[in-house]
Order: sequence, then C-alpha cells, then structure tokens
Amino acid sequence: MTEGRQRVLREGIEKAPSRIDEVPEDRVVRALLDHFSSAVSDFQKLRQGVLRAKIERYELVKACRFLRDSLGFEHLSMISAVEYDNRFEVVYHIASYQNKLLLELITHTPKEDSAVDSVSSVWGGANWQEREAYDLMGIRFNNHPKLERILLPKDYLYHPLRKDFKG
Amino acid sequence: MAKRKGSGTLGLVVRPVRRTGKQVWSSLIRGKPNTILYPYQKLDLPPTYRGKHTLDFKRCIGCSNCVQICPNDCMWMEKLEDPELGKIERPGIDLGRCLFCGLCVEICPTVALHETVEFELADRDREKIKFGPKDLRDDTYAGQVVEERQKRLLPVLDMSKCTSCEKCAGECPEMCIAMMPIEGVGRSKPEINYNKCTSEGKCVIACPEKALEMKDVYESYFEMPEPKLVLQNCTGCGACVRACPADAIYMMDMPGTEKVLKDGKKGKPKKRAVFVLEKCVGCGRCFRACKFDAIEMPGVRE
Amino acid sequence: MWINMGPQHPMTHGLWNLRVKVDGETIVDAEPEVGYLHRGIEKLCEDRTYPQIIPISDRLCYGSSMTWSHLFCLTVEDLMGVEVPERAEYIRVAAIEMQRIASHLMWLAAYAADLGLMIGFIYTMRDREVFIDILQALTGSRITYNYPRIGGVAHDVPPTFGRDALRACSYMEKRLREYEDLFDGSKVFMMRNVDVGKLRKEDAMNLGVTGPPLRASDVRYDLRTDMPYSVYPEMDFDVATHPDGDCYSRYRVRMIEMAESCRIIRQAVQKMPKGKWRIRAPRNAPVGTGLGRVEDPRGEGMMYIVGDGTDRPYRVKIRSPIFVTVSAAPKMLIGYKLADVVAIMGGLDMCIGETDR
Amino acid sequence: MNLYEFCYGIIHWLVDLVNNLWYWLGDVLPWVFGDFFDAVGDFAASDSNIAFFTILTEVLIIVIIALINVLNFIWLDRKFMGRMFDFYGPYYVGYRIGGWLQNLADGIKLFVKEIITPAKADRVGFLLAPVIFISSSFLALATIPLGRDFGIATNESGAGVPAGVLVAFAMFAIAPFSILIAGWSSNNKYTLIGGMRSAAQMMSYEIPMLLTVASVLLLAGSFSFSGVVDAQHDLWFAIPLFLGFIVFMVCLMAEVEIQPFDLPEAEAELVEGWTTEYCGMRFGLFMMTSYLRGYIGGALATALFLGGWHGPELIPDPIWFLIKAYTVFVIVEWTRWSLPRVRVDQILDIGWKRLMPLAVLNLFIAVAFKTMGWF
Repeated sequence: MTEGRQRVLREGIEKAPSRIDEVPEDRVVRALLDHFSSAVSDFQKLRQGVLRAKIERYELVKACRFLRDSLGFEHLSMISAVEYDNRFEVVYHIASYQNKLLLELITHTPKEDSAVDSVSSVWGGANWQEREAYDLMGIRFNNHPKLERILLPKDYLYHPLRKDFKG
Repeated sequence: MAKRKGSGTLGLVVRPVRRTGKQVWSSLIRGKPNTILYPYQKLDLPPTYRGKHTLDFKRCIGCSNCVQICPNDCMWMEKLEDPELGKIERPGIDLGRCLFCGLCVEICPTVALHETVEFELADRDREKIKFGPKDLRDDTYAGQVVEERQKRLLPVLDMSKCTSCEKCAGECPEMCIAMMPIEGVGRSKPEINYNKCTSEGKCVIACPEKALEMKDVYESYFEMPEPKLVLQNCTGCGACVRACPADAIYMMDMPGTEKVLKDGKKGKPKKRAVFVLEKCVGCGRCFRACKFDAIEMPGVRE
Repeated sequence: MWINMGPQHPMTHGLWNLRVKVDGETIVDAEPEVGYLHRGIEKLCEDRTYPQIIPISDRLCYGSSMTWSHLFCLTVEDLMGVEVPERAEYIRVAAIEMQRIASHLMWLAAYAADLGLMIGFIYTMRDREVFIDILQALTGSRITYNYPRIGGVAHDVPPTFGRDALRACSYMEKRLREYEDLFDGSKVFMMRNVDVGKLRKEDAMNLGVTGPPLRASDVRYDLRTDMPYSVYPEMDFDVATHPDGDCYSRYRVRMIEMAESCRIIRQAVQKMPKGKWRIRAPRNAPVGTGLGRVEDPRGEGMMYIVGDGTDRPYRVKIRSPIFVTVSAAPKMLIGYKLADVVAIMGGLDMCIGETDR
Repeated sequence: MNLYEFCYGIIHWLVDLVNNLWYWLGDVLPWVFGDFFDAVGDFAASDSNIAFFTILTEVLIIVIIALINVLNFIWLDRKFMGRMFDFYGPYYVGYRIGGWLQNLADGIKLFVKEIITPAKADRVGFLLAPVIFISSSFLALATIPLGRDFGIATNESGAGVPAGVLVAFAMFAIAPFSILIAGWSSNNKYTLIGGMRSAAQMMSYEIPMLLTVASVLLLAGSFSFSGVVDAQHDLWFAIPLFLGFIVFMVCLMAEVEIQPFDLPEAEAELVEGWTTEYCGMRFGLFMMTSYLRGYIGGALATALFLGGWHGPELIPDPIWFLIKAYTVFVIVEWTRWSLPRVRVDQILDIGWKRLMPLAVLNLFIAVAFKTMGWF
C-alpha cells in the first residue's frame, strides 16, 4: 500500500498543491508580447479567465512550448478548425490548471496551403485532435507522428466539414 | 492492498456475501422484488411524459409552424374538409420518424398540439404509424390537462375596423401604443408593445369602432421571423391575405394611385398588404403564397 | 499476437476497436481505433436552426444527454448574449447533477459487469432508475431529455420535484454505503483494481486526460469550481481527488463525486428561487464565436460555435472528453495483463456517441 | 433391495418374456434355423448378458435422475440469482411451478437454432470436444451413489463401484482436455486463450483438490464412496478437516469454472471464452454440462465431507443426499454472484501459493488424526 492511499483513506479528500505562482491574465499577455512581439497580436479578454490572441503560424510551436513550460498552460483542451471564405482558422484552446486560465489562440492559414505545425510534441493530447482536424477539414499538420484519417474510412476522398462538400 | 482494521482476507470476502444475502432476505422472504412485470403491470407515467400527439382541431389555425420546427421532417400539412370547420389544413405526424422532442408542442401558437402519455405505438405496418390529422384529432383533450404555457389577456387589433383615430394611444397608461404611419396609405396603425402591456383594457374601452378586443394570447418563447413588404413589387392581389392563418394581413387602398380611365373617371385604387405584426405567428405562408417576391422573410424555408 | 478487441466486443460498450498485442497474457502494445459510430453531428448542426440542434446534442451521449444539451444552450447563450433567469439556472444545476449521478451509476454498472460482478450491474441500474424516474417526471423523457432551452429550460419543475429529489438523495447516500460493501469490501475487487492502469500526474496532464481520471491522478481541477459556469459558485461542495492514478482511484473519485452531487442537489432544491424559468430567446445569432465549457461526467466537455448572423450556426465544434482520453489508453495499458484491459478501459467510462460524434 | 437387484429383476423378467417367444418361434419353425434360435436365446439368458443390461439400466436411471437434477439446478440457480438480483427470475413459462419450464423452453430454442461449424475450424476436434466433455462428466457421475442402496453396483451386495472415488476424480479431470481441444480447434484467438487458461487453471487446482481428497480417503480407509460415507456415520469429515473442506470448495469452484474463477469463459475480455464459436445445441450441451458438473461437485462435496446420505431416518437416503448437494450448490452460487472475476496471474497465485500449502497442511492434520488413532 502506498503512502498516498493511506493518507487518502484517512482524510477522504485532499487538495493538490500548486506548482508555480499565480499568473494573472495580464502577465500572460505581457510575457507573450515580450517573447513573440512580431507574431502575436489582437489580445482580447472575453470574460473572467478567458483570453484570446492571434498568432502567426510560423511561431506556433515555439509559442506553445513557451506557454507550457513558462506560463503553466499544461492542458490543451481543444483544436478546432473553421473555414472562412479566404482562409482556415485553427483555434487552440489551452487551459492552465494552476492559474484557472483559458487561452484561445487563433492561427490563420491560407486555403491553398492549409498546413500548420503540429503541437503534438508539446501536448500529447493534441495528437488525435489534429488527426480529426485533418480528417474532417483537411488541414495538414507538419511533423505529426501519424497523420491519418481517424473518424472516416481510410480510403475516403473528401473532407466533409468544408463548405464546398455536398452530401 | 488496502486493509481496514479487523478485516482480513476472509472478512473482505464475507462482506459482499453478507450484502447479497440481505438482498435475498428482503426480496425473497420479507417482500417482493423490485421488478415491474411490464406487459401486465403498467408503468406509472408522469403527466409531462412525451408520447403520442393529439390535435385540437378547433384551436389549430393551420399555421404549419410545427411542420417547420420539426427536426426530423416527420410532419406534413394535409388539406381536408370538415363539416363543422369547412376547408382547413391540419398537420399529420409520422410517428415512425418522430423523435418525441416536443418542439412542435412548444412552438404551437394556440396550444392546439399536445402530447399524451400513450407510448405503445409499435405496429407491423409502417403505414399504420403514420398518423394523419383525423387520427390525431381529440378536441376534448386540451381542456383536460393543466396548461403549462402562460396565458395573457391582451388587446388584439382588427385593422379592417380601425379608423386611425389615435384614441387608444392617448388612453394607454403605459404608453405602449404607438401610431405608426403606413407607407402609401396615408393613415397610421396602432402598434402595441406587448412586453409593456399590463392588460388593463383601457384602450379597448376607448376604441369607438370596437377594433380592439381583449383576447387570451399564449406566451411564445420562440422568436419568429417577421414578414416585410417590398412595396414596389406588391400588386395587391390578396393571395397573402387568403394564406394567412392568423388573420394578420389586411389589404388597404392606397389613395392617389387610381388610374384615370378613358371616360375621365377614376378607377379603383391600388391595394397593398398591411401586416399587424402582433398577431403574426411567423409561419411564412404569406411569403410562400406571394408570387411577385413582394414579401421578404429571412430564415423561412421555401 | 495481435488481438482485436472490438468493434463488437463485450468490453467496448459501444462500437470501437482496441487492438492489443499480447505476449502470452501481457500487453506489449495497444492501438485504439474509433470512428465506427461517426454520424457527422457537426455537419448536421450546420443545417439546422438553433432550437432544432438541441435534440441532436442530446444524442451525443446516451449516458449523460442532459449535460450535452445544456452545454449547447450555454454556448449559444454565450454567443447571443442571453441572460438566463435564476430559477432556470437552479433547475439546470439540479438536473445536471442528477444526470451526473445517473451517468456514474451507469458507469459503475458497466464496470462491475466488466469485472464479472453481475450483481453490481443490477444493483446500480436499479438505483439509477430512481433518478431516471425523477428526470422523466421533470422533462418527459427517459434518456434523451431535450430539456434545456436557449434562455432557460423547457418548462417548470413538477410540484413534487423537490420532495422527490431530496428523497432520492438520501436514498442514494444510503446505497453508496452498501456499494462500499460490495466493491471496496470485496477482496477480489481490490485485487483487480489496486495498482492497475497507473497514470502518472504529468502524463495525465500532458495527454489531455480530463474529468475523473485526471482527478484520480492527483490533479485538483474541476470546472465547476475552477471555471464556474452556472450557479455553481453558490454551491458548497468538495472536489474529489485521489493520489494514485490507478483503477481504484478512478472508482473512488467517482464514488465521492456521487456523494458530492447529492449535496449539490440538496442545495439547489433548497435555494431554488421563484420566478420565470425561461425567456424568449432571439432567433438569429450575431456574427462571432461562443464558447461553452462544462464538467461532463466523463471529463471536460467543450463547444465552440461560430455564428454568422443567420438562424443556423456556421460551425459547431464539439470537444468530447473521451475522444482525447482514449488516445491516452496505450500509456495505461502497456505492461498489464489482458484481463486488465477491461478494468482500465472500463474505468475510463467510454461513451462512443460523443467520441465519434 | 438395492438398485442392482431392482434392475436385475426387470431385465430378467424382460429376457424371460422375449425368450419365451423366441423358443416358441424355434419350435414352430424348426426347419429354418432351429439351432440358431436356441443359441441366441441361451446367450440372451446368460449371466454375463443379463449383468450387462442390468448395469446399462442402472446407468440409464442414474442419468435420468441427473438430468432432472440439472434442470432443477438451472432453475434454482436462476431463481436464487433472480431474488439476489432483486428480480423474479423465470416466471411465466410454467407459472404454476415457479417458472420451472423455462429451461425446457430454452432447450427447445437452442434445438431449433442453426448449428454452424466455422469454415477454418478443425472439424474433428470441433465436433469431438462437446462429446468428450459431456461423456466424461457423465462417467464421473456414474460412480457416485445417491444412497446406501442407490448407486451403480455390479453385484447384489454393494452400493457403488469399488475405488469409485478415484474413477470419479479421474473422469472429472478429463474435462480440461476437451476444453483445450475446443479452444484450439475453433481457430479463434479468444477460444485459444480461453482453452490455455482453462488448462493452466485446472492443472493448478487439480493438485490441492486431490490432496484434500487424499486426506479424506486416509481417514476413511476406503476408496469407494460407500466406504467413505459410512466412515462419516458419527462425524462429518467437514468438522475435523474444516481447512480441507474450504480448500476443496474453492478448488471445486475453480474446477467447475464458476464465477470468481471462470477465466476460461470470461465474457468481458474473451467474448465467451472457449465456447465462442459454438452455437445452437452444441453450446446448449456445454452449458448443460457445466451445470451437470456443478451437480457433480455438490455430490462430491456431500459424499466426501458432509456425510453423504446420513441423516435422520424420516427422509429416505437419496433425498438426504440431494438436499445436501442442493445446499452446497446454493452456497456456491451465492459466493459466485457476489464476487468479481479474478485475473489469470492471481488465480495461479491463489492456487499454488495459498491453496497448495493449506492442502498439504490439511493432509498433515489428517495424518496426525490417523496416527493418534482418533479415526
């Protein structure tokens, strides 16, 4: 029996300690602007604890690694791909467990060359979500370990969430 | 392995056995099992249960809102002739495709559709679970159930009697009646803000032509699209008036548009449609009836 | 030897495939495959008006459909800027917590059946029926409730709701003690669970595991307290965590969560104010994005809706917790025995409806 | 009068009846094969032939009783399980007799199902496995007497086969062989793993079980069931050899493959284990035989540890025996439905590390009793 379970059996519920200090929203903004001043823009506070920022796609992986290692964003919630008239938007929702923050990072990619660098080396949870985005929207992720279709059959021809897909 | 005080290997095996033994005691000797023997003992269903629909023919106005909101496209409008009600249109439901979401009941502006607790609808024949309006008809059901939706007593305008005297607007204590001029007609019509109305009825008393009348109006939680007239396309044919299930459209003469005939007399003036938006249920039948693209209604299926 | 566990297999609780490579009985490699139940819900949503999507979002998960329709309404309210009446929020919280208990009970039933304890299956399903009955009286349906609406809930609570809910809570707390006899008190159950399927804290955070498996790996993160979304800030409850990260901790976390849900239901029923339960919601959404984030019974549910000014959404993205959690399965599986597959994958509470969407 | 004499009487009467006709035919038609008729008649009336048919009749009676018992067992299992699970169990088919006919209805359902042999299966092994399984189980059953005078015997004096205990356990131990054949010949990964698990499990549980049986035989000083049971006239062996009784019951549950130890057909991970590819009545035979083995297990525990047919004289011997066997079965079912399934490494751990030393200890206890002269 490990020590931890003994403690839990005694106390029932226990609280996890926080690893790094409190990072408020404006410090995240400042740190990002300091390190990636040319790539990051359009900061916006949506509501308490939710931030939005735009980032150029060439700095994406670097910024994500910086977010994870220095600012405590250890959880990638969701990767969603949205198609607009002239571009694709890949939206990363990144959460911080200690600071109770949610960061919405938006990356643009043109329609002709719809490719983004993969962040699955930063967060393991991005692996399948990137595969899903590739499967349904047709966005390629560079350096992805296994970029295959996941929800649809392997020999399927289309990317059904695109607006030009009909039936 | 988590060990508790005084429970060794044997104790940890005996505890679940004791638990199940208690259950045997309570279901075999002391009482009966928990099962409901379904086909012989019926389930006790709550009155809010969503089962087969019923339709009150007298309340239904045939607006087809239910057909439009249905997520599965399992409803249709059927034209039929009733000895009492004349030529009417009423919805039918294909219960084989229905998912019993209850949106049709919620959107019904006159609360004519209801859901009963009847759920044993299976049949060997697919056609037999298609319920036409006559199979759904139950004119007595609506009075029996407790009504969920809130009713309000509100003044309802009959535009054909209105003379634009503005007496109702002056009488309203909440200032919720505004006289809006109608383009091309040269008159104005009262528009009543139902959100502010307190149902005192002073406007009804003040109206000299009895054009306003207090009626029960069910509160609707759905914002419906509103029709908009494109005046230069309107030919005054009156198709929308005949199509409107809620009598919310009136044809009005436009003075000054009379054609001068050969003998110098003035002919009949052009007509235009006027919408009383308080009565509109947003069904879009006028939009579909209009052949001249004179009515715009964004968000309505063709 | 590669063994296909699935798509039709008692372990899968649905339709997915887990390919495991075994050496004797020990697993040396594993590869989950999903997608057998893909219904294209995200595409379907683009073709329907906002009220029509609520029944579809119910169908995302058969175990906790209330959470998903609530999440959809929450997201659309964020998009449209609709304020929900306070009574509706309390009704929603009570309903969601009941749904959480029902979902956890269904998980416990499936988990017990996986481990070969059929009696656990029957008992938990029997007690789930109590909550299902209350939800049926509240909403009118048993599995797919279609109850939350944009700007409130579909209709008011029935007059007996408060009494029934309080009674069910005390019944449930009594039953939870009985389950301790059946599960914790069973030597064989402990043998099957303790130190099986270990997931370290760092791996759990990095692989995107959320919900009870994350809290079982000693991360104290619950969206109900850490990013409160409804009237949860006014509720008093604890977040269950467990330090070990094995199957037993996942079981334990869920058991504590059920007890905490009972507490929340009590408070919600007692604090429920009088007033309107629904307001008239706009038909068209503005141009912009809406984001909803709730604590599903299975993890972090998230929805991202892009509106384009019409009455239909431009894009709906659904984050299903299990879709990400199951991608972490090889990390947990490798090195354990073949029989542990059912314990580990059962402990994740798979729900294929939301995974494949 | 024991069962042998009873059957002997029946067979003798039948042979006499037929022979009368036979000899009369030989008299009427002497010109055809008169001598031949006489020879056949003499052979039919010979002692060896009558003894053979007598034993066959005995076997028939025992098998019919066993099959009725199996039906009872399935019914009891479902009914008891149902009450434990908080539902009714079989209810409508045979409403007046508590749903007893449900088993027959299920049997009919299994009979009318199509029997499929997988295309790539090893046909001989696939067809042979159920046969071996069921016949070995019946052979094990044949040696167990239900009462002092109610067992298969070869002469008028005794009840049961001499050295019947050994024969019963030998036959009981053949089953894993057929399970292995079934698992291998189905050409399916699940069945193969199930068969292997079954072999490993039965191998490891056979030894502690036989060690406890050896202690019982040591105390009784006899290899036949009647001898063992008679030795328990004053004191059931379950009391001095309590440890052995517990070990025996656990091993029995493992041998019969019921719930905590039903790894070979663990339905959660291996779909149905080694019976995955069997369908229709073949599966029905497997299922029926597993209940039959449950009955054999109950009967063995009764005969070896619970005093067999001994009891107050009010009730006849076979009934006492059956009451005890049913009680053992119900207790086994009770633990079966209350516990989850163990893992394959744990089951071997339990077998070799826990039960084996206990069985040896039990043997020492028995030896001590014997040397002290208490038995």
